[in-house]
Amino acid sequence: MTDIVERPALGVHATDEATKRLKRRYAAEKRFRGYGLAAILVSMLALAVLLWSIVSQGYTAFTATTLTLTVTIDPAMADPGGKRNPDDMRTGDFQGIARAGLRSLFPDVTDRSQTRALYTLLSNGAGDDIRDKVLANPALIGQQVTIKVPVASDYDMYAKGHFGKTPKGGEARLSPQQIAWFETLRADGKVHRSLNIWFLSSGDSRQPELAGVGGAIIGSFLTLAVTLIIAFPLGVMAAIYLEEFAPKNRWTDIIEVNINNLAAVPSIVFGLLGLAVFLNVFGLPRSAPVVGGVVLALMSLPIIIIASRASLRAVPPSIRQAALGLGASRVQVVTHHVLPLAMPGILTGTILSMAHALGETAPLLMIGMVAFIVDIPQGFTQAATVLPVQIYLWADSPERGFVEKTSAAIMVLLAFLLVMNAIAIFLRKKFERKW
Amino acid sequence: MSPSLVFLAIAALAVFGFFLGRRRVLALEGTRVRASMHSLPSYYGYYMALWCLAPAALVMALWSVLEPTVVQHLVLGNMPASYQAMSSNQLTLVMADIRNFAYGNAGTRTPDPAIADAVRHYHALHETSAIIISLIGAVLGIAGFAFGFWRINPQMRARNRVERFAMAIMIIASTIAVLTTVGIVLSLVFESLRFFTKYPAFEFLFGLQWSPQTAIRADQVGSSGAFGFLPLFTGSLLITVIAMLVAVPVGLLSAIYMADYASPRLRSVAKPVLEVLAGIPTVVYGFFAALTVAPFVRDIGSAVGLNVASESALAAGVVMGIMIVPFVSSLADDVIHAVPQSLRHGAYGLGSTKSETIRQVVLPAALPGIVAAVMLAISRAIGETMIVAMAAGLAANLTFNPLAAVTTVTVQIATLLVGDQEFDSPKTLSAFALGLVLFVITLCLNVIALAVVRKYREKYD
Amino acid sequence: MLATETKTAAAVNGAAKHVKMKASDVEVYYSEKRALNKISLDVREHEVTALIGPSGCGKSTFLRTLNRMNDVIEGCRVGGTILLDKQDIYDPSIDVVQLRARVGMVFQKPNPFPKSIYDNVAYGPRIHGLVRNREETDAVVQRSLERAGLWKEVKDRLHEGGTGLSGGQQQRLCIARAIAVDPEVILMDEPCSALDPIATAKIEELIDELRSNYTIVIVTHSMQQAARVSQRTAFFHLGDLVEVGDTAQIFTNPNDERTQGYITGRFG
Amino acid sequence: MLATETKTAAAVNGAAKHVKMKASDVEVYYSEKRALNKISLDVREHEVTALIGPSGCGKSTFLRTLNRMNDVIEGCRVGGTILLDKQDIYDPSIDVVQLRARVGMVFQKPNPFPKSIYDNVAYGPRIHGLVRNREETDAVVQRSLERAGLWKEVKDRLHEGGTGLSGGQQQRLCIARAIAVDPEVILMDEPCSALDPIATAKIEELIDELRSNYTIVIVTHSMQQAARVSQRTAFFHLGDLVEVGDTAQIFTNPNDERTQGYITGRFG
Amino acid sequence: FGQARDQIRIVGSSTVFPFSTAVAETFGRQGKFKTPVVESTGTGGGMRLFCAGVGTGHPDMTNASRPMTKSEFETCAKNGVTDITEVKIGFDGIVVADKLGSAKMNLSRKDIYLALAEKVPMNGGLAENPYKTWAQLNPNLPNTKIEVIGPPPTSGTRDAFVELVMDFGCKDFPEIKAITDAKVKAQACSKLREDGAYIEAGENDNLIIQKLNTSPDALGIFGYSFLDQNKDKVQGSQIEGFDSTFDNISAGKYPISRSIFFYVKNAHVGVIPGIKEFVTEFVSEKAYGKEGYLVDKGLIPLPDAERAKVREASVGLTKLAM
Ligand SMILES: Nc1ncnc2c1ncn2[C@@H]1O[C@H](COP(=O)(O)OP(=O)(O)OP(=O)(O)O)[C@@H](O)[C@H]1O
Ligand SMILES: Nc1ncnc2c1ncn2[C@@H]1O[C@H](COP(=O)(O)OP(=O)(O)OP(=O)(O)O)[C@@H](O)[C@H]1O
Ligand SMILES: [Mg+2]
Ligand SMILES: [Mg+2]
Ligand SMILES: O=P([O-])([O-])[O-]
Repeated sequence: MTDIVERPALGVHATDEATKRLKRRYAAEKRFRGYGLAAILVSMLALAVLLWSIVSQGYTAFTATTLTLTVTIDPAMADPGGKRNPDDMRTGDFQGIARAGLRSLFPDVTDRSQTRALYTLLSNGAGDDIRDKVLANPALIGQQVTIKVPVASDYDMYAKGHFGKTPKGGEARLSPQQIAWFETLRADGKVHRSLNIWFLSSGDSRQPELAGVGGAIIGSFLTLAVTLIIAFPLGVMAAIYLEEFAPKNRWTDIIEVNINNLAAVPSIVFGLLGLAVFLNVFGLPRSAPVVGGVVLALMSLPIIIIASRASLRAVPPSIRQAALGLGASRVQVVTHHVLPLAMPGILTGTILSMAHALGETAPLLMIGMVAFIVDIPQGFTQAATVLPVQIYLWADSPERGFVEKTSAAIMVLLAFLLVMNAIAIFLRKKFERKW
Repeated sequence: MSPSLVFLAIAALAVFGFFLGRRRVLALEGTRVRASMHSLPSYYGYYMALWCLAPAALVMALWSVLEPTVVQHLVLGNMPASYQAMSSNQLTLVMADIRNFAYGNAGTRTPDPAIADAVRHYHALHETSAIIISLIGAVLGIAGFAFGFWRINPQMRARNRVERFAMAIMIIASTIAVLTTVGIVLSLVFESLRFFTKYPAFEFLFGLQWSPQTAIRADQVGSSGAFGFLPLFTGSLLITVIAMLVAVPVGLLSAIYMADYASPRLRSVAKPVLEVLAGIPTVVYGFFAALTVAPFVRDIGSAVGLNVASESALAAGVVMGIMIVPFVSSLADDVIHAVPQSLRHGAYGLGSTKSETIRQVVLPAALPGIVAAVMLAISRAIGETMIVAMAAGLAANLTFNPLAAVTTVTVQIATLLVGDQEFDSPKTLSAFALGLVLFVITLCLNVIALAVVRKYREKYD
Repeated sequence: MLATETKTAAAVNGAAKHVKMKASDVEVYYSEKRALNKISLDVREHEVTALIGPSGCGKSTFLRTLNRMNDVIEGCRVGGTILLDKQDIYDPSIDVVQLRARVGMVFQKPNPFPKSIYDNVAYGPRIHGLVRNREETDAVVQRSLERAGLWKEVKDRLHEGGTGLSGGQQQRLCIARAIAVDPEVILMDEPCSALDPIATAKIEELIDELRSNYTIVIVTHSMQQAARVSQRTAFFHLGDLVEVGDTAQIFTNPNDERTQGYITGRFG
Repeated sequence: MLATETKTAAAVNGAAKHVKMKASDVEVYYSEKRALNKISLDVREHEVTALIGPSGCGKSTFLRTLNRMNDVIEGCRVGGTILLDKQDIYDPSIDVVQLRARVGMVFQKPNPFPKSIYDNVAYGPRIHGLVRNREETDAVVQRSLERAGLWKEVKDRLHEGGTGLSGGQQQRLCIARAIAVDPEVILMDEPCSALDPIATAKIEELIDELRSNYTIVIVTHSMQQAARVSQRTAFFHLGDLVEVGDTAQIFTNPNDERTQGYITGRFG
Repeated sequence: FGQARDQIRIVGSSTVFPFSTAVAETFGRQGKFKTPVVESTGTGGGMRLFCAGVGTGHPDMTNASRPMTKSEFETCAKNGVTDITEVKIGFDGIVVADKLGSAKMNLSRKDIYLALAEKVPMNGGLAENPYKTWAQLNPNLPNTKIEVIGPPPTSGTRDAFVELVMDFGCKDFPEIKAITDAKVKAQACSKLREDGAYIEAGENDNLIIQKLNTSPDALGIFGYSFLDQNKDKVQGSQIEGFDSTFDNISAGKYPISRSIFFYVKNAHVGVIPGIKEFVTEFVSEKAYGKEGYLVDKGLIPLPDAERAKVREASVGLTKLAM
């Protein structure tokens, strides 16, 4: 007996041909899986590159170079009025006091142009720091004070090694003499690198070493609070209405197309709308977070609606029928069953739209939020700017010190984004369910 | 009595009303279990809370919107005749002055007598208004409370009423989306019409050259400029297509991998991480595209002997594609995740590989959601400005060559609106026309997309 | 008219019952396709009415018209009138929610919510305010699960997901869920299709028990079951209601030869 | 070689059959919960093996172990070995896809794909390359639907969605879909639960017809059905395989009193 | 209707923005008034907002990188903005620069015109610009590809560039002189080529500088302050023999420079707190003087005599007439 005769007939799935095909199918499977993984890796890689370029340029902005100066608070300079009147003292020449303090360290520098060159070492903020100190304690006038003051941005950049070798024919930002002075101070232990807290707490400034994102953080917070409060409930409610309640007819088709189309409207056009409606018709103030928030909310609305509708639609009809069959009202069906099951998608839409809103500048241009604003906003109607605008403005500034500030501000923005999304991401995870 | 305090009080009353309504209906009902009570007790609570809160809140909100105008009217109307003659714009200044004095923002200046009177008047009116509105709010709140209380009985269809209220709110929410469209069309249409009186619509729509180098000032003789829409449109199209060629495969494959292959751990990390891509400000992408990708493309191009512009559609498109990956990946992941497991099991049971299951069963089932995600991504690509402006330039070339510099409709709208402008010059007005035409075109695309989705929409379960 | 006829017949033999639901000339279309042709049928109170007929003949469709579950199916249109206690349930003034609370339904395909077993059963009583506190809810859940014959199997896993049950368990869960709401009329679409004989017997017992207080309409493919539990049987065929009458009569002495053919298993 | 052996054995006593699938000490856990305890069972070629037992006893679970559908259920672990033609199907080297093509399955809850009826049936043959062109596909689709007794009802709406069918139609569609792939072993989880007697008869006929070429394992709640279609019957109870034997023997002369109790409908 | 407003609002030119903001900051730091809010809207956009009317909803000042035009003045007047003070604050040089390390070019305005115009004079007529390299149009220039990255048509810098370079560079050609129609003439002079030799970059000048770093042959056009900050990366080309240095520009020797301004709405003075003080700060010697802090920001100050005159006129809020 030979096997060939006796072997039971093979099924169609065990033939050689089938095995060969199977091999091909497996290869396809592997490829497909590989594509998926590759896709994720590509995006992650892109993200990593971007983050690397941002962080490597920006991390130095979180430290600042300071100089320890011993200054004499000359009454004539600090209090020109002589009456210890704070209003008068504000106009005192405190920068001059700081300069005198610096001069005293280099007694041999006498030439006028030399002194000018030396003074560039001090930031404008030096005088402000001394002023604050004196205003807080007028008794200091006439005394000697040792104080840490910021150095000017160019020296800060130099200390952090941001000025590479200047190519031949170029002109270095600092002269050899200036560098020599700075090195002397450094050798004397008067120069420090310390954590730059005011970068997170203070408002914008023309001086890179004094500029901070505090105002922008508050501004972004106020603006996005308005955006979220408006866009999320409105978007979800509109999506629920359109997907679950609205009769399916021509009208709702028109509305659907309309909303999809709104998503494609360039964001700057929303700015135009905000300008026309909120500033010109309602007379709301320019540069105000409420207006910015509303404009961004209108811009985010279609994203939230579209994402929400897509995920509402993905909830199997049998779940609705089960609840309806038990005598739940349609509103109850939605709130008890459909909405929780659609929540992950809704939150995704919210995350994406808020990320978009957080990074958007164009519509804000139209309503005056792209502006130089130093004072930290105290409320929804005060002039404010937001993080991306700050980034945009700094990226466009001539001063070299803003390069690292720009990247650092981006880091702050991303941190803001992560904090903002953390809750949504957590909730999304919680609501996720298989059925 | 401050209106906001009154409002808080009414809100507190509403909360109380909720509990009271619930208690009352239960009391009226006695101990019987649902013999006749129409709705759940808490619906009666909501009913009362709504009656208490909604009318009062509405009226108070309306008042707080109208109050400044009314007060201003009264204050100014009471001022000397010399002020009455002023233009309304000047009056706003006077009013600002009054307010600055009223709130002590005016520094050390002393007001002139008329203003000082007005400031006093202003203060008085302000106080009266606060009292009036507080009273109205309180009365409405209490009246609503009483009315709700009186209306409650177990037979009343409280749930239906509360749900009808919820429905009304939802309809209002949907209306806002529609109103936004109306607002956008209105804010574009008038200026566009003015543009078309200065520049023929036909030439605009079908012109092959875009070169808005016109005189921006009337007293400056300049070139006439050409406003042909087509090169911008092809530019938008080209860049969007490139971006989609990156974003759709990468996004969709990522979504599939996350939803069906990756471990829950990986998925819960990868998804938020990819979403960071959507939050990086576009300036950053712009620099990345212009300074990293564009030179890279150019170098590769010249290495293989191609003449690549230092600014290319390819660089901008690819980077934009990366930016919108999360739009596709996260939204698609959600809908893929939501496809019932029984469908997957059905396919596995027939001997499908995972990828076959995904491609032939899961994706078709998730199609409407995926299309929605892709449409969103396309929308985002069409609307993007900064990356293109920085990496693909502003030169309007009529070309489909991805290695050439192009510009897009959106970029031109933005540069025209934020750049130097002149009232009534076709150059500035053309931005509105661009916006309007873009609006119409995307509208057509969306109509088509809707029809397609309708056709291929498959229902599961 | 058929309904009247039957009524009279019933009156004659001394068993006249109140008509709980009365369908007259009910037609159903799915998009353009007609699935039911002018059905008129009385559902009597405190009786079990069985709907039988070959697969695809419109039993489920008819059942769904009785509590307007067809409303939620896209493209489905219903004509004719259906009265519940003399009230037209397709009248615009009717409150569908209340209707469905009064006319409960068990679906052909078990469809538990993706929630715990407990919450599945407790859902209905909660939204209808039948329970006021945790104890009452516990009691209702336990009682419903017991009546559906599921309590023993699940009492230790009440807080696990309802979708992790076996097919038959899911079906019983859905029955428990439906009876927990205490409806006046219960529509059951093949409630025992996934059940073993013992569980089936248990459900049939339940149906018999429920009958004294409620009205029941049941779709079944098992002639035996129809014969066992129902007092009246309606035979559907290709969208028509061929015949309706007392169960005993239908099974012993059908008027229509199609009925005859079906119950004797002669055609298909 | 086994094949040779069996053949010889079969030749000798005329009844011994080749063992197509052999389960030894199969255990299944859902998370921590044990659902099956050490089941050992032979499934013989060209025979119908019926699995019976009360709802929730583990029939579906066991059925799913035979083509590793348990793999895709979260938290489900399987122990023991199962051989298909002497090959351990839980061996890491085994190809699950091929396994499932060879061991097809009809699920307890009908789960048509959200595609047209035609594409539902054509799906399997297409992915396995059993058809090369439109005509062949048409032929396979028609033949499968005919065998499942659905052709007449759906031949005019082949390109409408499969989810718009009635419950019983969906079930038959799923049967058609499974047999279209031409598997060696077919696992059917209550294939007739939603079917009327005539359609049931049709499916039973089909099973009998398929038996000559294939091997069939069927879960059923109907003793009658088990008796009618199967050659061997296995009785499950609370996760145990209580008894397995020739159908005739099990139904007439069971060894275990639990079996006895079940088939006579005495316990539950 | 108007809000209460106690903060100065400034709009206008992006060129003046760095200076205006520097003054605003210093002004704010003194602590008496809130720091003014400065928006960068471009000169034209600023004029549009500024001239829209009097009242708290409208800005108090606008910055401009060119003088207010007659039509703008008229629009202002039409909207009730009749009392305006013009303050000239200094000069801004426009530089043509390339990457450090390439051979420094010495360009004339004529060269630039020939390199960048869409149509150039040739054989008695105008022809499509044929020049691909600098050497083709002037043998003294290097034989490198013409590639110039500059501002888009919507920018004020571009306007100034056209006016100061192109219009000047073209005027001596006989073919141009022969054109009588002013419009055609203007078109011939000011239209820039669109075949890729002139690359319109966005408004971001830092980007231009960084792009120069990646393409050694390219030239970039941007404001002097950016050159000042990036002298370790790029070098300014000579124009007609003059380097783009501070001294050359302020002495008026370097030919491509323009005056920059701001405008004050006098009706707001006294209502919005601090306007007068702000103007005073701006025109103080320590701000816009020769050694003032604005010079550090890249401002080219006015000559001493003119500064004094401007200071006097602006502190007195002299009304602009046109
Ligand atoms: N996915 C799951 N997760 C947890 N437990 C499960 C899961 N599937 C089934 N079980 C449990 O395992 C046991 C056996 O289930 P199985 O589905 O095998 O029963 P069955 O015999 O098919 O019952 P039926 O006749 O009701 O379909 C039951 O107690 C069931 O609740
Ligand atoms: N949603 C739907 N869309 C289109 N046709 C449908 C839909 N539901 C049912 N049908 C069709 O209507 C007819 C009646 O269906 P129905 O579900 O009422 O049958 P049934 O009697 O319940 O059958 P079964 O016993 O198989 O469940 C069938 O031909 C079916 O295909
Ligand atoms: Mg049915
Ligand atoms: Mg089962
Ligand atoms: O902002 P501009 O100076 O270019 O008008």
